[in-house]
Amino acid sequence: MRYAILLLDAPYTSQASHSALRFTRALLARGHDVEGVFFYHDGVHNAARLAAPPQDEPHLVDAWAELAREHGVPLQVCIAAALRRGLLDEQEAARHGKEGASVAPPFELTGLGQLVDLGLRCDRLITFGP
Amino acid sequence: MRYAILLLDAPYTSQASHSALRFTRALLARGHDVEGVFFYHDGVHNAARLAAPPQDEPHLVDAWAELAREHGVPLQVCIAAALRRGLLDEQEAARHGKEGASVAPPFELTGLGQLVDLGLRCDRLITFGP
Amino acid sequence: MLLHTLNRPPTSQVLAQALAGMGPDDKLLLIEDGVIGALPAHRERFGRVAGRLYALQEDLESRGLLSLRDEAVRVVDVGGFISMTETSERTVSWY
Amino acid sequence: MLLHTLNRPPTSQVLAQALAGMGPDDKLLLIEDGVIGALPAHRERFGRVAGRLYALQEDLESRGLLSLRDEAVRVVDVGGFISMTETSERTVSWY
Amino acid sequence: MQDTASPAELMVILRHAPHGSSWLKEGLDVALVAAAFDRRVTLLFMGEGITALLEGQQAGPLGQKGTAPTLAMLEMYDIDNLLVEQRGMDELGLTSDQLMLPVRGVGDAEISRLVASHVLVLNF
Amino acid sequence: MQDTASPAELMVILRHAPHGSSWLKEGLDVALVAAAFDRRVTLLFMGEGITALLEGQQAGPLGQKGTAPTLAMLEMYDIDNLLVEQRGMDELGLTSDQLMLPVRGVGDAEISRLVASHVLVLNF
Repeated sequence: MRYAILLLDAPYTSQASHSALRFTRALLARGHDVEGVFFYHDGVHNAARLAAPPQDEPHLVDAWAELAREHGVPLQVCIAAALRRGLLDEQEAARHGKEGASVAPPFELTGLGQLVDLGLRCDRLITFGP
Repeated sequence: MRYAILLLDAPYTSQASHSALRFTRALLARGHDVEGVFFYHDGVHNAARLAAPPQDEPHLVDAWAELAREHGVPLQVCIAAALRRGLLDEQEAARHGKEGASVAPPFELTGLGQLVDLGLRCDRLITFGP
Repeated sequence: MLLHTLNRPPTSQVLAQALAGMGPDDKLLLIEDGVIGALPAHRERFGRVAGRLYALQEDLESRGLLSLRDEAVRVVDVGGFISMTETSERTVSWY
Repeated sequence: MLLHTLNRPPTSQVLAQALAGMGPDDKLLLIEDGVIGALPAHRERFGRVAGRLYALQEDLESRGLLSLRDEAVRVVDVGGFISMTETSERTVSWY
Repeated sequence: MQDTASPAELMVILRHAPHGSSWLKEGLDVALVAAAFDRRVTLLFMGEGITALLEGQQAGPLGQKGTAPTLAMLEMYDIDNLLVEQRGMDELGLTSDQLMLPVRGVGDAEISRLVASHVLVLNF
Repeated sequence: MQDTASPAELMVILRHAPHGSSWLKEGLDVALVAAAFDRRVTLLFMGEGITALLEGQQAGPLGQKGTAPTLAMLEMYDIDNLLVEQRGMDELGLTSDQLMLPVRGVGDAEISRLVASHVLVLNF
């Protein structure tokens, strides 16, 4: 089946990211297609390139990126939610006159229309909230 | 009187930052000393240098920085809470082998001991949570 | 005498926690989403702090609740909030 | 038949919202802090979904709740969670 | 005016009060985007989310707009299926004439039927 | 062993369950830091925070440690004033012999007295 994941909270604030990652890995292991993970609300913090958790804790940002590399899962970050929370890729940083970037590929900034599209196109959308 | 502020949530997620900023400004206008604003839990996101809110919304990160410049209020960010959430200054970025920084002065990364010290030293500590 | 603030709506279990932490002379100030508790329909939930219940004017106003509030709830603006922190020994925030 | 997930403890008003959204054949899966609802002391709160109440094994285990749970609550692991999303028309998350 | 016989698509459930958090705004944004893409959208206000509909709302303490201006635009987006949880209305002690938009109160049974009949249901 | 006659300083109230959020961990961190600076610390577990004390906790789904190992270190930090809200215990249907540390149950009246007698009270 074609699944989409909606993730609404930050990685080191609630368990939502852990749950979403575990669920997504299990979906892939079972042979399902994961057509996208959409990050909205505080979920956009999962794309924080500079996250430096203690070494004895899972590095969730890296774990998502690995999922994208190994399984081609698109990681779509709501651009409006990201910008106000300080998550900018190079292009947006330049547009806003800021130096440096806090989001890097494979995370991509995109519009909310992608969420609606994913939700209506896929067979299942599973939300993980705070 | 000597006040300290503890802020526990991110600027564009809940009203906590708005409330804390409004309260702190009113304290200063009334002649109180504000010996520190301590940012903990998701409050560390108030220090996000790259925050780019829409132009018709208040820019809270800049507002805190202005408070520090004009009134000398120390802006103390819990370093442990910040690092796992992707908020690093130049020094911490270098230490973790990352390029770029997401926190800049007048915000300073510091230890939790500062919170305990502020809370026990000041006449009043007011907490703003999510 | 302590000041307690509550920023959660009255249906939240945080209200019960705040009430548990309050002494017989303490005051409770509703702020942010907590000001929904100033509606007359919620009066009973705050029975234990009758006469000691306050709500922040700016937060009532921005939500369209100023004219709908229970008249037994006292209204203070941010200056009044600061005065309450001055005259209370300390402030405990429930969120 | 829909699957509903709840990740808040049973004292949260989100439980009432989830129950309002549930049809007579829908199932409720407790995950994360929601698994506290699997304690026998909370059985009554879930009376409306008796026989249709599930809890996630991994989240029970990590909290030391697996052996304390009400035996009427069915336990599924993450694979079972996925099966439930497959066999339900859709999944609605309450948080 | 859309054809009311076409299958309902997106249901957005708004459970949070204005100003206190960004949930309400971010939920409304999803509804508006979906409507802009010509999707049929149903909005259900539950619990404290109902207070978003109160008359007389103003900007927040530092000038934040709140959500009342967005709600006033819903009709322009052809979002006219506005429902409120009747129990939430009762708990708040509110009546529909105190609200800024025409809404219809719904009970638990209808809420669960609505949840079952939409292609996608998102909670905010 | 500290002098119990000295004025109580920091009271940390823990109201959140382990694993589900970082509140419990971050509240405990404040308590440990204060204790490391030789401050007298009282811990009160309220509501779901009480479940932090359950026996048999394990690492989370992706290997997160949880808070049980931290709680096991409290004694080393001379944090031995561990209180649980009696009403919370009753609501959870738990008894103190199911908990990993020795605690004392307290009712509302004592909770409010404790809140009033500490120099600093922080909720987590």
